[in-house]
Amino acid sequence: MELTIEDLACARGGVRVLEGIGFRLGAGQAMVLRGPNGVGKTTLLRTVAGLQPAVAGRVSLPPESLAYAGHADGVKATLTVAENLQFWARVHGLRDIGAALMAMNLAALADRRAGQLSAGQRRRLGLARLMVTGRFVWLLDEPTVSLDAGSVALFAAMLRGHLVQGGAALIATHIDLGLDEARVLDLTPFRAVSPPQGAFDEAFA
Amino acid sequence: MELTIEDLACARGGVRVLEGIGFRLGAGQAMVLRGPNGVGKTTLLRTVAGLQPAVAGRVSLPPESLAYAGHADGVKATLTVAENLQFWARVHGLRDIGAALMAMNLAALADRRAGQLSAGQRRRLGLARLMVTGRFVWLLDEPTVSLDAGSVALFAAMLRGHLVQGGAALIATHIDLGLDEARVLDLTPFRAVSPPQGAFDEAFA
Amino acid sequence: MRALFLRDLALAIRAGGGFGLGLAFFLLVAVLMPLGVGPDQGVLGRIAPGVLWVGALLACLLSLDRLFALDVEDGSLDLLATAPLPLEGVVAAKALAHWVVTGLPLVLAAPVLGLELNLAPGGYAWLVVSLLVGTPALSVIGAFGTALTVGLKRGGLLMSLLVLPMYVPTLIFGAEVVRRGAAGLEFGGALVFLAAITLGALALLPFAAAAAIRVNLR
Amino acid sequence: MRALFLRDLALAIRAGGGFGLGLAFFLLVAVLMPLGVGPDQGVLGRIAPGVLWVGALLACLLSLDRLFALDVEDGSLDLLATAPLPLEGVVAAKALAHWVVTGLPLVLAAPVLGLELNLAPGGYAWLVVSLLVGTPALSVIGAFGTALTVGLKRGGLLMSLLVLPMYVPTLIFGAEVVRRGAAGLEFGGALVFLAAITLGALALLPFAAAAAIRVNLR
Amino acid sequence: MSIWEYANPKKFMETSARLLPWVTGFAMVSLLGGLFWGFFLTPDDFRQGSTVKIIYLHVPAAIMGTSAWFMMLVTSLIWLIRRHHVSALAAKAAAPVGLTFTLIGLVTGAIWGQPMWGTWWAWDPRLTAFLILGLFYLGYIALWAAVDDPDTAADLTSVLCIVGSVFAFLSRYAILFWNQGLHQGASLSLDAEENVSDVYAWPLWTCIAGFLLLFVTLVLLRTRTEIRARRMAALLSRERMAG
Amino acid sequence: MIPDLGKYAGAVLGAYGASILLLVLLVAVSLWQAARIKRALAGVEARAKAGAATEATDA
Ligand code: HEM
Ligand SMILES: Nc1ncnc2c1ncn2[C@@H]1O[C@H](COP(=O)(O)OP(=O)(O)OP(=O)(O)O)[C@@H](O)[C@H]1O
Ligand SMILES: Nc1ncnc2c1ncn2[C@@H]1O[C@H](COP(=O)(O)OP(=O)(O)OP(=O)(O)O)[C@@H](O)[C@H]1O
Ligand SMILES: [Mg+2]
Ligand SMILES: [Mg+2]
Repeated sequence: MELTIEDLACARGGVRVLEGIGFRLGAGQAMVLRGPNGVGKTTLLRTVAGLQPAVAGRVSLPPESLAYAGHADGVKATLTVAENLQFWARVHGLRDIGAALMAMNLAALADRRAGQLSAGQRRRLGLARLMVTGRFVWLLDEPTVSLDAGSVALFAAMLRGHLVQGGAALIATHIDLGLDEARVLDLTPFRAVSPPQGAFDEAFA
Repeated sequence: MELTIEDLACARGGVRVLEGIGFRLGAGQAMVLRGPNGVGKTTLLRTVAGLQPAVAGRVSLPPESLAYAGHADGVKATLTVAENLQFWARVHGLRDIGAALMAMNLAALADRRAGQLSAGQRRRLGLARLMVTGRFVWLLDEPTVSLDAGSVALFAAMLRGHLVQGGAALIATHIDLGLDEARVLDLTPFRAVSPPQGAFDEAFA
Repeated sequence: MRALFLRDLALAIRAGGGFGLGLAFFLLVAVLMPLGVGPDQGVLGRIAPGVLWVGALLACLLSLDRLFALDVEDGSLDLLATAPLPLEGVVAAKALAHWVVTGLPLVLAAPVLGLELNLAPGGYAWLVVSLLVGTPALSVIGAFGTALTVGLKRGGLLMSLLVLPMYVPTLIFGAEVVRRGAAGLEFGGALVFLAAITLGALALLPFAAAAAIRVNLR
Repeated sequence: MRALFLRDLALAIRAGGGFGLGLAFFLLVAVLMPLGVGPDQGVLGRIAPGVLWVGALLACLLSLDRLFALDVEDGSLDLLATAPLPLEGVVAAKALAHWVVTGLPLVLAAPVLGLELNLAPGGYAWLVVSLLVGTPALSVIGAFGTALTVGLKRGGLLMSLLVLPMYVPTLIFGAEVVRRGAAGLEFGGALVFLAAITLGALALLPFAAAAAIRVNLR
Repeated sequence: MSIWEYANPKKFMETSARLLPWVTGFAMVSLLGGLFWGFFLTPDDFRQGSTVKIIYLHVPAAIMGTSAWFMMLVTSLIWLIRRHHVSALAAKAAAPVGLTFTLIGLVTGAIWGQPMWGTWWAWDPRLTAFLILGLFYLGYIALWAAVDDPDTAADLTSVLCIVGSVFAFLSRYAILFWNQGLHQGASLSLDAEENVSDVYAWPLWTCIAGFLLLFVTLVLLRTRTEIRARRMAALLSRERMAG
Repeated sequence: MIPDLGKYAGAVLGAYGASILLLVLLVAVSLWQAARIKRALAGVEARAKAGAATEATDA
């Protein structure tokens, strides 16, 4: 159970944004991606998740082992909180959503329609979804947006539980999660250098 | 130029969430709204903005003097950054967008299509819009979501400039903006207590 | 208001050729009908006015779908509601932009499709006139229907259900003008009714639509 | 996959009566046509098969609109793409749910509308059969069209433009079956073609649609 | 005591509980009595034959189909202006009843048209407006069902109701503006010449009263249901807030 | 019992049949909904009362 990234380059909208990234993430490890807005954190996460192809380099990890959580939560407004979780649990072949509800303190909201949640409550639901995927590598893009301090702590606890069970996590964030054990990777040095101009085929990077 | 709120109660989805809120916000003042997820910050801001009616109490302020910035940015993906700003400037009867571009460090991105921005860049554009409204009271709902530390500082500087010019701001946020001069209002004590049960016409609270 | 109108035009054009698409759909409906009905020239010519008008109507309807929905999703409508424009003006500007992008091209393209459907020669001029007079009503009525359903996900179908009945009078009189025109009969009455419906809709519905939007923003 | 199918059904039903709306639209189109064409019973009866099929087609089309779009907007499709379901299965499940919500009610309601349009008595059975055989193709083809346009705002109209031509064969053969059935002619050939189109679409298009979605997610 | 006190849900529940048995009784008697009288005890018309018996269904149903919309218009306006919830709920409760009456009017009219006009449908202004009214009922019900927040739904449907009134008005009065239609003019006007003969008029009036009372009964019953449903939703959401 | 309806029997009986069917449906649905909601509300109210009672004893 290990995520290995070698000399990865990724592009967004046909333009190379990051290159030369390499690291490994073993069981029980977490890594925080940092860097100013627009450096390419989201792009990197989507590439690792396989949602977009890598321009160069390799991402290797066992098949069906990662769960992605992006800016959007994938929450259906007309289903209740419990139904939303149940759906994702079933898709991943699991049944039990009790632990996930407890972990993000959603038990009281279980029968509420997701459309009637506040921004932070909705985000908690999005994060609880990770628990019902049964996947080992979590890719998280700014997971704590809209969360209050208490919920951030809940999330950190959930994440620690995941790591203790042999999981791994790759997290892009601008704020401090209070995860001291996590390694930090600043993406600024991996910015793609703009290719020399003039050559015609460069346009097709 | 003063925003006065008296004994305000607001509801969401037909259920009262907050009540008994009262404060005044004069020129040059800022107030930060705090409280756990779901306490009703967004609801309060929308009520003050006039987007939903107050259940009880009064909001008084001079007409056409506030600008609202919610969770969504109102940014059109197919227009460029400059076009987006220009549109809002025209709607508010202004012309110049240079200052706004400078304030949020968007000059380099001015000709980029807004759909090609990263989450944080997009948010910067959403905030720059406030500068072209020419309004005095800013209502901001979690303005710094997705912003990196540098951009948060930019935003704080822009906000200070606004206050110095006699503006005011009401800000819901979970993180520290570094605005020491701002008053803080915790909404937790204003949670609506459930009304007494029994009488049949209470059904329509 | 002018800014809003221009922005909506720009958006429609950039989002993959707004102009072309309404038109193309009109064309498709006009082509599908004979395919479904079979290639009998006499029958075709007789149903041509109706088919053309139904096509125009559906083309309008489909493109209306997201007249306000996109602005709600990305928060623009909240911001417009707090902007110094009256919401009635917003509705009017958006409906006008919709008409320019959808209705106007239909008017211009209609004669070609008339040919394709074997419309009687006398009908062409009146086809254009009736569309010119009638399509603005379609845009405004549509704006009202969209305003009613703006908060709802998958509101598209509900919107159609609300809007189509309101389109019926325009359809009846529009097709009547063309049919009578094509047959060389007197049709002043129908044309007057058509114009009256359009004027009435233009005068009243922006207010109803603005009211509905205010309710839906809550 | 079953979970996805059930979820889509639940979503369609909760979003304000998904079942009813597709149907209502079918009804509306079938009502509008005679309005536009005028009240000549003979002409109506002759064009009834075509009109009914075009109505079914448009009802499908309108409700297709946001088959994947909602899932893209709220990020569900990203998540489904990384889930252990094959994307082809996702497409198939969603198309099936769409058919149950839209196609099936059309099949059941068609006879009533046939009555309303003055269809010849012999045609009813074959109207139902042809819709039953043909509408699954409409859902799958539609799923493919939506998959192609899924990333685009205002993709609805473009989608219609892409999908309608692919609907043409189904329309032609479907209407042909009804017309010949109503006239008491032999129609086995048309029915076989109709079935062949449906089977072909069911077998191939989920793969094409999944490929298109993968590209659009980038 | 002001009349508006009846708009208080509690007061309304009390009053309607007392009224309901009486109205139900009168409705049953007049409806069944009127239909029996009309169907069994009146002679055939010399021109229309036995089809004249359809009048006892068609005319009351058509009249109540449009009247129900006017009633909804009034209650919607009361809701918009004075924000009495019961008023909005009464409009919601009336819609399915009005839709059913409209459907009966359409169906019986169509069946009647076949022998009388030689066609079961014509695009005459009154018929068209009536059909559109039926579609408006559908849209109105669908809109209520589609919106979550009850007050929002009430506001939106009220706006729709106002717009739809144009067609209810045309169903009833189009006959005054257009004369080219196939459809009957006012046959029950007080102006004696156009009047149907007394043999038919009395049972017809009884049937109209029967349909009206049935409408009142059903609207009262359904409004009570809506109020209860609304109270239940409020209690449930309160439970959630406490828990 | 049934009067002689002549050649229009089908039309007249059809009209009466269809109308009565629709009316019966409407009445049945209304009564059924009324009963269902009444029962459900009674349940919720009982729960609410029980909740209020325990709260009172707690205090
Ligand atoms: C589909 C066919 C028909 C429809 C939709 C229809 C609809 C209507 C409507 C909307 C009204 C007016 C209700 C009001 O006052 O608000 C009405 C009344 C009436 N209809 Fe029909 N009708 C149809 C066919 C017929 C036929 C075939 C006859 C008789 C030959 C007929 C006889 C009458 C009469 C006598 C009245 C009462 C007129 C008055 O007092 O204003 N209808 N119908
Ligand atoms: N449509 C709705 N129907 C019913 N209740 C709702 C609805 N929308 C929100 N709520 C509830 O209203 C309360 C207030 O929500 P609001 O969005 O104002 O909270 P908030 O303070 O902004 O929270 P956050 O920090 O998470 O953004 C929450 O408890 C929420 O669950
Ligand atoms: N569709 C696109 N076409 C071209 N460039 C794009 C597109 N989308 C994003 N970009 C650019 O690619 C770069 C990387 O974007 P990305 O979203 O990965 O940044 P990020 O590190 O996640 O930033 P943030 O912290 O703001 O979320 C940015 O500079 C952005 O402007
Ligand atoms: Mg990002
Ligand atoms: Mg909030």
